This record gives sequence, C-alpha cells and structure tokens, in this order.
Amino acid sequence: MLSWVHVTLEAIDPTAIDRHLEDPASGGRVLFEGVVRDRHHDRQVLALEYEAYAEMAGEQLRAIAATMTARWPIRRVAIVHRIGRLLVGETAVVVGVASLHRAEAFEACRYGIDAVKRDVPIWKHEHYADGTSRWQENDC
Amino acid sequence: MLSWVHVTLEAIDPTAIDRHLEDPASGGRVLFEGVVRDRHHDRQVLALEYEAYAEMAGEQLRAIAATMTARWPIRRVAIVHRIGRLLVGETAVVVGVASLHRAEAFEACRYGIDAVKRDVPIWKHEHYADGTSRWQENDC
Amino acid sequence: MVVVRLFAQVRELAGTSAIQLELPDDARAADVASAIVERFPLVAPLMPSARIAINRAFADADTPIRVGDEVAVIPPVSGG
Amino acid sequence: MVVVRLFAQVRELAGTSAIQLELPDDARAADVASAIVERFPLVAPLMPSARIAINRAFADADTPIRVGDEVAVIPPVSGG
Repeated sequence: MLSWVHVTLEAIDPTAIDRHLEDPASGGRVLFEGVVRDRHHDRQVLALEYEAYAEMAGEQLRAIAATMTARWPIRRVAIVHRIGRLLVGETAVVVGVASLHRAEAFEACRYGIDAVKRDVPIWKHEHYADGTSRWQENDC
Repeated sequence: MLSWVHVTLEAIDPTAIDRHLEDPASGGRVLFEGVVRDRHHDRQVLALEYEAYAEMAGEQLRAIAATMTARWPIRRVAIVHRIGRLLVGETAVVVGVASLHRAEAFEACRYGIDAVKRDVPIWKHEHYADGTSRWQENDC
Repeated sequence: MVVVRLFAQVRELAGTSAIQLELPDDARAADVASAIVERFPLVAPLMPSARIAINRAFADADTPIRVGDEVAVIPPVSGG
Repeated sequence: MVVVRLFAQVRELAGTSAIQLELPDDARAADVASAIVERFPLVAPLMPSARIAINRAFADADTPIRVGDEVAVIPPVSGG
C-alpha cells in the first residue's frame, strides 16, 4: 500500500506511522509533526478541540496523498490527523514520506502539510487560560 | 538546551529525539531519517559499516546545529548519527528541528542533512550479497 | 431539496449542524450560500470566506446541485 | 613532527590508521597530502578528492601546520 491516511479520535501512534513508511528501497524519510502550542499570539492556550467533516476530510487526505505520489517519485505516504480534544504538546497531525532520494521527500512532505492546512475540512477551537475560546483560521 | 548532537554505536532511540525536540512554544517539527537501503544501484546490500573520525564528527555536528539555529528562527535541533554495523532498514541518521513555523523547520532540516552528508567525517562501507564490499561516496 | 451540513463557527452561529433547503432545479453552489445567509443573518459575515462542498469536494460558485447531493458549508479551515 | 590520522579507503590502502610525518617548520596542509602520496603511492588516486583537516576542522591547502596539531586525511565522506 503506497499511501495510508487516517482521521482519528485517538492519540497518534508513531510506530503505526513508521510501519506504514517502512520500505527497504527507501533511503530517507521526512516527517512533519504538528504539535499543540502553548500560546496563540499573547494568549495562553490550555487545550483545543478539532472538529472535522470527517467523511470529506478522509477524501481530501486521500486526494492529497494521491497527488503527492503522482507528482513526486516517492514510495510511501502516511498522513494522520487527530480530532477531538488535545492538550498542549500533543501531536495533532503527522505527514510522513519515504523515498529513495531526500529532495523529493522534503518537497512532497512540504506540499502535503500545506495542502492539509489549506484543504482539509478540520477546524481548531482554542481554549485560553482567560476563559475565552476562539475558532482559528490557518494563514497558509 | 537548544541543540543536541550525538554520534553513537547504539540503535537510535526515537523517544530520545522527541524529548530533545520537546518545546511547548513550537508548533511544528520536521524530521529527516536516513535508513539503510536494500540496494545500491543493482547490487543487493546485506549490511554496512559506518566508520567515523568521531572527535571531528562531533565537532562538525555541533557546528552544523549552531549554523541552523543562527540562520533560522528555530527553537530546537537534534542530530544523531549512528556508526558501526547496521542492517537494512535500520536508521543511520536523524536530523530533527522544532520551530514556531513550518517553513523554517523544513529549510533548516534540509540544510542540516545536506551539511551532514557533505561535511561530517563518517564513511559507509557497504557489504553486498555477491560477497564484495565498497566504500561509498555521497553525491550531495 | 438538499441537506446542507454546517461546521465550526458557521454551525455555532446557525445553532444547528444541518438544515434542509428547498432549491430550484437549476440551483448552483452560490445559491446555497445565499440561502444560508437569508436563513441565518448572523452567519453572513462568514460566508464570503467560506467554500461550498458538494459530495465531499470543493465546488465552484456555478457548480450545479442535484437532488440527493451531499452539500456542506466549509468555513476557513484550521487543521494541521 | 605531526601525527596524521587516516580513515576509510585511505586507511585501508595505506594499511595503517595513523602515521608520523616529519614536516618543515613552514609546512602547510598541501604538504601533508604530498607526503602521504610519497609514502603510500597506492593512495595517490584518492588524494585529489580528499580534504585535510587540522584540529578537527577542514583546512585550506595553504593553512599552516604547527607542532602538536591534530592532522587527518578526509576522503569523500558518505555519512547520512
């Protein structure tokens, strides 16, 4: 299986990602990991919730992975996005690429996370220490 | 500690890398993992040995990490290179970067692995299934 | 008649996660946006930056909508 | 007199991982390369692509060498 994408309510398991990127012909892997930050501008973030249009999010992730494998000579793609409630420091998203050469792994991974942030229907609702909360928008 | 570099004879521990990249202010991490491939051109690789000029390799890795943190606004760097005998599929090198924004994490990580492959005195001796062996050179 | 799903801030301001819309036979994606604004004036400021999805793919303003299509309003996303 | 460390294919062809070289007082990095070739003709084909390191940093051809320096011949690397 060339690509593996997943929207999950559970903590992202790095060994599952590694397993899907495993390939004896690939010399390099590039991974992007998005982690919940402790602040947004000057406000302290306590936690956040990701809401998803899950069916479309899955389709969009599959389309992004398909574009990556079509556009670059890469051998494996794994994209996982967690939804639900996350705490500071927890991993929200991983985009992983395995390929023979590193140039295309970097380019494809960068494309992948940019596309996830632009085109996957997932929304982040941040809860701040001052009791307020806010729906975010990606700048991309 | 902003950066952590290490040349080791033991298997690379991903949780040690994660621990050194941990930072509540960083929203993204980019990792490059170099893995032993099963073939070099048309020859089947069974295993390989990395030899190092260990003292200088350590200094070069520190210099590369220092250049990365000076040139990009990143918050954490971890570079680990394994030496000794490795089997196909084992991880030889990891370059990890944590930062607020992903653009600089990708750029710094790419710079880091390129510099490792160009300037760190470590040499790969490949053993093939046909009984021959060969010292490799990076193309960079 | 189509069901339109609402998400995130649009869902909150509309107070519902799905509504049913009566649309003319020749309706297009842009008509969904107008119908939502008419029904939920509070949502109006969000609609210029929202996209319409039809059957789980982003639609253009003039993409036709057919009975049974899965329609959704997608405000600016913030995944990743 | 300086000790020169040899690695990888250079080490194998020279048959040793370190040699002692007598160098003139005004010796520079390029003189190390010449002295190695003189002592180990088998290594000659590798030297044009090798770099000289002095005290664990890459040296230019005209970097001076002083007594007690840590000198090394660095054939093309293949880490990563």
